[in-house]
Amino acid sequence: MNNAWKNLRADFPILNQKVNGKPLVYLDNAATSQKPQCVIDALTHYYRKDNANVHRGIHALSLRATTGYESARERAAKYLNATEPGEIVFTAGTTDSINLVANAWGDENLKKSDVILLTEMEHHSNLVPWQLLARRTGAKLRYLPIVAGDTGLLDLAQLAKVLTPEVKVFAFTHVSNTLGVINPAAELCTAAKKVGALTVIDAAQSAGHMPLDVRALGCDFLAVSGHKMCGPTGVGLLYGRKVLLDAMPPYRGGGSMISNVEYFESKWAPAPAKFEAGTPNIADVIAFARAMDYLNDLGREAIAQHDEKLAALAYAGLKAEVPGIRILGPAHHRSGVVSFDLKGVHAHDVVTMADQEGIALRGGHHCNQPLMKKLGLSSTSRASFYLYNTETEIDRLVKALQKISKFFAS
Amino acid sequence: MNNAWKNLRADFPILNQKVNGKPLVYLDNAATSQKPQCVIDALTHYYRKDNANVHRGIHALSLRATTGYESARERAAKYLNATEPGEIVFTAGTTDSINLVANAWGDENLKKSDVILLTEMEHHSNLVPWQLLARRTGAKLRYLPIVAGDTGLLDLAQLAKVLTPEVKVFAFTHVSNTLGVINPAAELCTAAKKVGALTVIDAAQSAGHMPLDVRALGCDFLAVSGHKMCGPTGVGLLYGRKVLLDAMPPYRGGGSMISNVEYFESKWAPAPAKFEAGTPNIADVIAFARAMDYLNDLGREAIAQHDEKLAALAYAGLKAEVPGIRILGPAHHRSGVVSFDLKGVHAHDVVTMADQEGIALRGGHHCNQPLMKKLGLSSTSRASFYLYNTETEIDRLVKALQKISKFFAS
Amino acid sequence: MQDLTDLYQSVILDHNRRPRNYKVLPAANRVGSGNNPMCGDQITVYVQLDGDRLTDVSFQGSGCAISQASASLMTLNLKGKTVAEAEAIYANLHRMVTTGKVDEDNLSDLAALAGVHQFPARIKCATLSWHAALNAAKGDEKPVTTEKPGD
Amino acid sequence: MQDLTDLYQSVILDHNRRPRNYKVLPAANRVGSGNNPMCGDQITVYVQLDGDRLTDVSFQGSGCAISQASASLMTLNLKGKTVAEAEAIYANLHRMVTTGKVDEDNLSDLAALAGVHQFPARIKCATLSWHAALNAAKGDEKPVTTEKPGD
Ligand SMILES: Cc1ncc(COP(=O)(O)O)c(C=O)c1O
Ligand SMILES: Cc1ncc(COP(=O)(O)O)c(C=O)c1O
Repeated sequence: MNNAWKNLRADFPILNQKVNGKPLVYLDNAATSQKPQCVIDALTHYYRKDNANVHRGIHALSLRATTGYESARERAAKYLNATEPGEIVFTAGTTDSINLVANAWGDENLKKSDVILLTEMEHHSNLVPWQLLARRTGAKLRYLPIVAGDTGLLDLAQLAKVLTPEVKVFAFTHVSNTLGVINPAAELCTAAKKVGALTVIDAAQSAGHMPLDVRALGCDFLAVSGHKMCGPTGVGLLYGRKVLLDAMPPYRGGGSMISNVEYFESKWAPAPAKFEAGTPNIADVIAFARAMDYLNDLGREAIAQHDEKLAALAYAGLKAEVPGIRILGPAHHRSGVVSFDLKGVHAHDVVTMADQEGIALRGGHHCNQPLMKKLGLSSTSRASFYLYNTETEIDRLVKALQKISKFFAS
Repeated sequence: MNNAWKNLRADFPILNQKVNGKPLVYLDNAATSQKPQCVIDALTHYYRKDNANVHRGIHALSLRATTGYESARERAAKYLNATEPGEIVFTAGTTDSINLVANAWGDENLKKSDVILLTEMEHHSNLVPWQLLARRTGAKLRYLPIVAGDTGLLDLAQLAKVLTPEVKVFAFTHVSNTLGVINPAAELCTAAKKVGALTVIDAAQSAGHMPLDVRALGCDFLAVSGHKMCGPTGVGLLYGRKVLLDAMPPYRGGGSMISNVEYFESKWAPAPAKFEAGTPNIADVIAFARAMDYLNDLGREAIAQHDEKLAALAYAGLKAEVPGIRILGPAHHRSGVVSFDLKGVHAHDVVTMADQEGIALRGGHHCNQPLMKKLGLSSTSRASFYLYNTETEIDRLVKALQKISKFFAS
Repeated sequence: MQDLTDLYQSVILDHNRRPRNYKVLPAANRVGSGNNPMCGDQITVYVQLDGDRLTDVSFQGSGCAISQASASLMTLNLKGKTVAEAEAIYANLHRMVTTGKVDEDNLSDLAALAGVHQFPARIKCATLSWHAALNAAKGDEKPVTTEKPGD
Repeated sequence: MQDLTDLYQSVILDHNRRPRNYKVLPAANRVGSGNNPMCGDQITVYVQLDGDRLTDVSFQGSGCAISQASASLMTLNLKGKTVAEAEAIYANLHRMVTTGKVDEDNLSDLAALAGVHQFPARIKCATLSWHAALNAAKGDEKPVTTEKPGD
């Protein structure tokens, strides 16, 4: 871990507060991450110095805004090792990115006899858009199952059976927001390529947590949310291979995505502009790029190791110290997401009690309703870690859960 | 004008800077407005104190974020005099809002024999989504023309001829971003209602500039961008009458817009959640509401009067002092948008020269290509005013244009 | 965890552990259901309506201690009441869980839910079953969801 | 307006006012077009290609002074050149308008465009016609647009 890690908690002003009289322990990072002061500063600097609309202006502020916006695209392309900035489309987040693919690519390319392959652990954001697409086109949905039990690993033995030549697109999550499972994304992409299926990776839970290289992964599309990786809310991106983006029809209509408009027909701008209709989220895109710089400075491999270490500690601590706990996901090689069920205590009660201890957890179905049902649960409690969490905080988590389990057992 | 107007320029830190050695005169407000410090503070406060994902959380931060987010919806509903907060859908901006209607309402309700009525002065954002819808459904596009000449007023004498019973939706801009024309929105809504057509108002240029009451207007939908009314980039809203929103299918699929998800089918949440898939733009929504409060404090009637006064000054000054100028739009009762063509000087040259004087203008087609063509122009220069602009700045504009016209004439 | 004993009073813990009338009601002529899509709570309420009187009430479902206890307490409190009386009881409960004010004139075991008002996120949990029951009794068997504005 | 005289040198103003070779070229066997969708500039370039030599070049269109003058100067500079020579001239021009560095060994009237580098927003204006011409000469008659990454 390099110097950027020293005093890292001081970079996050929000952490310095008490909740219900106790120092805040923020363990709801899979829902959204906190923001370092440098990202907040990028926003205020933009609004205090440079704010103007982009692209269509040539006055000084507009040039600064445009330069900032396009520099963000270049940095995002580097962050993911894309071939060129033109492969980065800025969106409102992962959900928006996946809907973009399902709409612009999907409607044009899918027909009744085609199959959309998903996995059983998909977030609603990587599930509902494909259901809607299936309804529009008549294509069929199919699922790669998870193995029986609580590890939640994909059942790769089934892959050849479900990944048949009718599969035109295989959309899967890189990291599960409920199970903490890290899927073998490169392997899945290679398999998909063999049957001619495009791949869409939901990287909402991985983009801010580990090194990510779209060319090494070999994916066709990849969706990211800024707010889960130290960036602001309301911004994200879609990576798409340039030839695919070029061939796709537009997503939404409006300003900036056109090359020529007449009253009765229009021509589209080349990608990525074609997919960025209207005034973009300029300030947040610029701050999002600042967040990527921040993560690069810390080192993404170091972040991954930090997450994994905390997850292992939490897994072991909870298992050993909390009677009646059922922990989902694999014991090893997992991301910083630990979901669990406390026998006889509903997740909402767990979360409310933890909140009294200053600990922010999430309880519910985590936008994973079908997976919950499959696991025989209606909800779980979830602790999820990020770069500013500490071993002391894991201790407090384990102690709080001991207390909660005792309270309800008494 | 009340006390809030005193020292108002000090509320906008960005105005206190020099561009090319001259004090900045920001006259590109129709593209985007500047932000008062209170709006910037709303963002930093949120990220430094309250940031968490909304709705799905019950820990302290998540409750604060949710309360802030839903309070913004209530204030937005009041701002527009909607019947209830549930009529406000937060979007990424006007373009996103109009696409929402064209997609969710349009695909479900339009057929081949139907007509979509627009006006000849629509922004690409209120034109291209309808072209795409027409292509998908086979419905026909039709245009209410503007009168001949440069006033750009709608030719209301033609209204009865184009607003026939085949018209299922009439989408028009409240204020033109190129002509400065203020359309008689209530009158157009009444006429549309008579033939059973729904109305969609593009309020991008009016929502921050004048009192706006959706019930008095009698519209069915109304689209707004935050960034043009002192709010942050990346956020806007769609007002929709509740019965219409309730009946519409969803727009995008994902988290939060569902009530129940299974692997092969899902049920939708009620409006407005149904249209807000994924993590919303929480921080910007909260700051957007702060911007609305700010505008309310100044008084929206006072803002309208201020804009109109500056526009009248600019119109008269440019006409009197600048040889060879052709000013678009009506001479009176106009918004703070003044577009003009300087004979023999291309708009880009005008803007570059004005920028040397510290004056930010916009040059181009202003996302109004077909209108430009109709007026026999390929581009215009545009000065657009807002609450922080002053009479002195109008003087500087007029002087700069005298200079530019001289430079090119010499 | 002091405040928590306000929220999780022993009455609540007891009803959560041993919910009363947790069953299908064979004689039910009205069924209501409710869900909280954000956390996965689900509840089905069975009502035997005789004229405008709820002669019996039961429930089944899953949810947090507050929602389970509230549903359980509800079955006891609504049994035998007219629809109008049931609505009045709910109005009192709603006031109590949103303001914390207990109606001293109408004290009942429902007062155990007064602590909910300190936990705004949990108000929905306390009211879900009541919405489902009252809607069913009034003939609206559409599922209720906590996503509707207002609770 | 000092810097402006760098940008709008008299050569530029002159070519803007009286663009050379502003016409359709009847003998053209290649036509290229370009547009800048963000401001509405449009240009059509006519090339008469003989083997790999541009024996004549003309243009028509509308745009700012920079784009008009650049197109006009281009017609004079490319006439009679081979495609390879034309590309070399453009490479020099591109370097000049992006860096401001004038190639002293190859001075020409194109040096009047050197001031453009101080106005990054205007680089597109100076290069649009050249892209259209070179693409056409190389057989790619797809319209060029300034929206493509790189200029
Ligand atoms: C009249 C009008 N409609 C729509 C828009 C589009 O707004 P946005 O770019 O914020 O989506 C604009 C502004 O660009 C506008 O002026
Ligand atoms: C795996 C996964 N996919 C998609 C999403 C959706 O991201 P967003 O809500 O930012 O669009 C999330 C987060 O909620 C997630 O965890």
